[in-house]
Amino acid sequence: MSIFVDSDSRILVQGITGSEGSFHARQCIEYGSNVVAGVTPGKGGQMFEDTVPVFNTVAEAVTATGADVSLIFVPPPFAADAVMEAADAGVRLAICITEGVPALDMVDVVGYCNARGTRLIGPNCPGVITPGQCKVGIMPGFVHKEGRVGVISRSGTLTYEAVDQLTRVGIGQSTCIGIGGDPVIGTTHRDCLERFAEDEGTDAVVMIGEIGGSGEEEAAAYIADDYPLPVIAFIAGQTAPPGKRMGHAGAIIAGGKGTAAEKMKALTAAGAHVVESPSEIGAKVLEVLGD
Amino acid sequence: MSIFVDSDSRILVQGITGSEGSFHARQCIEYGSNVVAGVTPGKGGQMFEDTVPVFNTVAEAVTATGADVSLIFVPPPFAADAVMEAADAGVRLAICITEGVPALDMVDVVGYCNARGTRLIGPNCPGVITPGQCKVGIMPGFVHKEGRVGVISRSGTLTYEAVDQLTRVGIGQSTCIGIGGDPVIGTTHRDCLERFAEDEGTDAVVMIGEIGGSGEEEAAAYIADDYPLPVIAFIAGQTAPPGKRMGHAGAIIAGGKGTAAEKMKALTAAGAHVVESPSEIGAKVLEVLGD
Amino acid sequence: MKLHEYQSKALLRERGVTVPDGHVAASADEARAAAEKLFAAGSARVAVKAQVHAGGRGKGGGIKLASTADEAAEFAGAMLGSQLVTPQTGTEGVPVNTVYIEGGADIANELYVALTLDRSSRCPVVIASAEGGMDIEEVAETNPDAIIREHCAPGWGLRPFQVTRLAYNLGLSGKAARGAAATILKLANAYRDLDASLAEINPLVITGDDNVIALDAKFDIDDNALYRHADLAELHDPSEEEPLELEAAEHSLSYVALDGTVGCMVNGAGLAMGTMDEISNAGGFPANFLDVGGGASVERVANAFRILMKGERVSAVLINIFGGIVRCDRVAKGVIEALGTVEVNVPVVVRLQGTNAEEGREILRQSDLEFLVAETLREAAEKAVNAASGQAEA
Amino acid sequence: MKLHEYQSKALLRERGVTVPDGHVAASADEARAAAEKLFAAGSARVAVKAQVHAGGRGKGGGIKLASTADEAAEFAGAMLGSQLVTPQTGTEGVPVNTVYIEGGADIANELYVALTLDRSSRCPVVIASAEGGMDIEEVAETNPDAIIREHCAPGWGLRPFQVTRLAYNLGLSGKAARGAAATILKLANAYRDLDASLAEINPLVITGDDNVIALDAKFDIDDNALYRHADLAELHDPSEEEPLELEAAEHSLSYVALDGTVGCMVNGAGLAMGTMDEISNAGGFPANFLDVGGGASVERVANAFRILMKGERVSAVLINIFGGIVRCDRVAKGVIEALGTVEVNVPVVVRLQGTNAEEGREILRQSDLEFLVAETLREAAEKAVNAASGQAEA
Repeated sequence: MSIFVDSDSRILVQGITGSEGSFHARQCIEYGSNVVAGVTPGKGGQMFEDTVPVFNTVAEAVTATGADVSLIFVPPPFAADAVMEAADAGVRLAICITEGVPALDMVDVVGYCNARGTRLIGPNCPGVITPGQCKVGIMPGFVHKEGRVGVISRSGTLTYEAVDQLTRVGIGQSTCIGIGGDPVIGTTHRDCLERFAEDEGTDAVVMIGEIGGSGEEEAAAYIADDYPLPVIAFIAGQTAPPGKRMGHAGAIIAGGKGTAAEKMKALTAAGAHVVESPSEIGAKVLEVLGD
Repeated sequence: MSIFVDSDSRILVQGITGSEGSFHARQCIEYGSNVVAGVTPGKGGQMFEDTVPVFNTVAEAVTATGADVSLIFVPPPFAADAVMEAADAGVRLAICITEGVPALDMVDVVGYCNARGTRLIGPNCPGVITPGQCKVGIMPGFVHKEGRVGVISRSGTLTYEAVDQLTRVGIGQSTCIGIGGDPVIGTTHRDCLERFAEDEGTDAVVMIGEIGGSGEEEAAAYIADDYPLPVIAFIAGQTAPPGKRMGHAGAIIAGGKGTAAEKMKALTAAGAHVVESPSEIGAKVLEVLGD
Repeated sequence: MKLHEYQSKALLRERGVTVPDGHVAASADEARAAAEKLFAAGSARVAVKAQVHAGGRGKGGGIKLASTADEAAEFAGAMLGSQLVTPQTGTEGVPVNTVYIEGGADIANELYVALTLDRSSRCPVVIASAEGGMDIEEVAETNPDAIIREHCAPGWGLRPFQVTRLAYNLGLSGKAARGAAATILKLANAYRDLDASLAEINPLVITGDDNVIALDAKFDIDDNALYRHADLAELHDPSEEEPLELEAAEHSLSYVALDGTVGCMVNGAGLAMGTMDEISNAGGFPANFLDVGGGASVERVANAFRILMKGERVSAVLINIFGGIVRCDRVAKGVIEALGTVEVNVPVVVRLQGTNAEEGREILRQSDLEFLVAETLREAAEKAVNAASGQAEA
Repeated sequence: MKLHEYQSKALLRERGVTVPDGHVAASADEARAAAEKLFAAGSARVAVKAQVHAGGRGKGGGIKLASTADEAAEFAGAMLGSQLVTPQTGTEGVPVNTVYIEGGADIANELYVALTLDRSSRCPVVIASAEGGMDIEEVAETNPDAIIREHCAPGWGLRPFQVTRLAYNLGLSGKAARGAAATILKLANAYRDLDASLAEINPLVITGDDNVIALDAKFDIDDNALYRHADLAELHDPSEEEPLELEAAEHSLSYVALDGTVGCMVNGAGLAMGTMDEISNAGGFPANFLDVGGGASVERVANAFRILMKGERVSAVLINIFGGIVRCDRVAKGVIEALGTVEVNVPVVVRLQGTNAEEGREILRQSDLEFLVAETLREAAEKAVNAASGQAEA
């Protein structure tokens, strides 16, 4: 079991002929993901890697191949339009990897996707992987292992670090989602928690947050209301100074709000198992699942 | 029984201190409608007719009075904004009387109302009346009579004519709706037919269409699919020339489409009782109900 | 409000759409000078195009290609001052007061593209087809699958991916696709910003070197929105309109001239159409549509009468008023007062219904003026048709 | 990217918002001339305002009222070239290179109004309060009910009724309400059109005769959107920024200077923060945040090292790389090559994990350079903290 993607997912890659898009499309295919189509306007009719047909428009690709998930590698000035095109063409899930999309573009995109019933993950995220079934993103597949712990994170390498810890202690993952480090994202910690709660294949959730925004606090409020699964949480940026953007566009303590301390406090109060060190994630999950 | 409005409707009048608004608000109150609030920015705190409190904003009025239906008399440049304000404040039904609103304004308004779950009737319409219970519009109340025939029409006086014929032959009305004569309207013939079908207090529907657009054809397609009530229809403009706007902004045969003949044909094929003369409406309803 | 081709193209040019060079001319001499300029700038031929609001100009001889400036002047001279008859005008045609002299284009491909209002989905829609130059109605009849649509969703408008999709669906690629997509987006923005009800480029030309040019253009502006477009309102050219319709519009009356003999004056557009239909049912022919409006004040009634009576074929008048909020007795007094100020030399049938109808009828009966008073609409129509045919025989 | 008050006001003035007359001055003489102009134009007093990006200028002495041009020159002279310390700067303060000399306003009422991004509802929001002049964070603490919000729905933006509602909810009426509503709508349009992340007017002043004036203004522009605002990018004033952060940005590296002694270089922002946290857990203090990015190419690693080592307090370096798609052996080679080009005179702890981590570690061990190699993040942090304190003692 899993959330968002599985072995039945039919994946479309927007920007498949670009350097990033082609590299990662290949990696996804190698992992075993069912990449059924690519889209690059003007490259319609070509074949990618001799096996994946390329189309000029997402609508064409969806009609021809039944693609239901789109993985988007499109440069920032065109990324918002690409996500909207995917939503308009009726894909169920759009995963936008692109970093550097203007925040107000994403406001429109999120509204547009909501109005059309398309779930957006990202932007500025590593994507989603259901180990053993389907990788739709840029994460290194080999650190993952099939299993029953869900992982949600705003970051990339820190997630790989956490997943690697889990895998090393023998704990597999049901689905791992990088929700993205931008201030405006399509899918939040809370959204993922909701889905994991409904997933029979998930026994616990690792939630990795960071400074900035209030997504972790909202997740905490949700968890506090009888969340059925144990949640193990880490918040990055406990030592980050206020008013400075820490790499991610969304990682900033603004007006005294969005500190790691606040988020850890809220999560602890909600009953989550909050670790202070990123090195303790794997051990804590092992401990919680052993209880 | 009735659709859209009844004696429980709590009515708010936007533009209540204007000349049209105040005149018709008074007429509605005289008819017995429950006018609970008025709105005119800058006139908040006044009382209308010593009984109806006036507010600066619709949100305030709704909060203070529980108004759920808004009757809108606001000049064309401000009408779209006024309807949006009503929708944003959560009124269930907005009835826009104003004539002369730019069509593209109404495109936005209809989209906005749909997104917020507010039903819009109009613009450029006489409003809605449920005889004996509630008049929310500018129609002459006295021609109406309580009863079990629903009336839907794009026009004003032609509706009064039809209703008058019904009343004279002893047939009362459940609810009469003027949907408006503009090209973009909030509620269509079909929408009203759907609601009448669910109304236990309605035994038959009189549908008055006119040239222009395809609302009557869409209603016909809906009726053709086992519509449970008899429909008596008249289409105005059988003698109208192509390419000329007949008073109403929406009444125009454009590109050879939207003729009365087409509409009458579609309705006849759908099983509606189509009369060729506006004088025959009352008699035809009597005949159909007598069957 | 319809705009001429040259006005529409100026609006598009301002918005970055490529249009051929061209000059307006109101005389053969101006046409010659314009053509000379275009030939000097390298045009191989110039088009002389009658500036009228009706479509189908080509078929009516309103577009001619000239190879010399003299030829252009000759064509312009013949068009100017003439009545141009096209499939979209009546048999009388419409007056040509201006011609547009325009350079040629290297046409490789012609497309049709327009923005209009989709009343059914209640939002604007781009309509396009690869069969440029043809009437879209004709394409809709003969090859409906060739028509491609993209809707402009409320709040969102037309998005870039939609125009790209449209360009590829029209069979374009590369530079031509990008150029067409950009042009269509500009057209859509113009449609929105100008409150148009129609914005059409037909044909949209792809040249041999994949440039995209608007070879003809047409805007129709929403009259209800003119209050916020003072600059556009100034472009109004009333020369093709019915003088009586213009006069009516000045008095905020809605009037449409028709071919019949029974003039009518009604309160409300729907009832006015219904009254025309009833006249037809009674065997007659309406001379006009006229909505005198809800209030039916003395002044409006008087103005309406004056305009109505100018209809050349009017042999009888039918006044049909449904008194709602307005009382019929007041309307009756208004009619009497109004008729005192207008010379009416044909029979007038009055039908009053609704509030205080009986009192109104009584007032009419007792007046010095001669009215035929009717109770129902049918009765009124029959009386008016009879009166008109009697009058016609007399 | 933050804009100065005078830049923000120029942007507002272009968009029809009323702002007081004012002039920029970079010297006491320019300040005197500016003040003379304002006094000549009728100002009773002028304000001398330090142009720095930090808020709380008033409390830090960065805003002074002058009654004569000489006094203005004196204030300006004292401010210019100084470091201004406000509640929002560090103890070092920020340099004042420019002052803004501005005419006074007849203040009857002061409001706060700003557009910012509501991350939670994922759309822009207008935040307003009748307590103008105060920090909004302070109002949020002490009197949260005084804060009024209106959201800008995706696709729809801020509608006119919302700004009207806002004005009435702020307790305004009549001309002041209309003026404030119009100003807020213009501010919201500026926020949207300029891709701002913050657009603030504080205070928004209602004058004695109910005019509405922006007495202070602040824009913060979304860096990700600067590619489409070349004109705004030119307004960038880097003088208040950390030189190392600027240098890092030029190399597309994300670097933030901190107070500690353990320099760190990490791939990925989240892991970089986590590494800082782990250094802290191990009893040390990070000297910086530095995300070297996903690729971690030789050039990037070298640039990162160069910048990192310029941190004055750096006594040890921790390199933490999680090899995902990028292989650790390649990263190891890159680190060695990079270190060949940069002088590093402090201990360097390297922790490699992920793809080919063991191979990478082996390469480091066998190189000529001295590395402390660690396997886990905890181990790496501990080694680095120990090394740093050892270094500090040495």
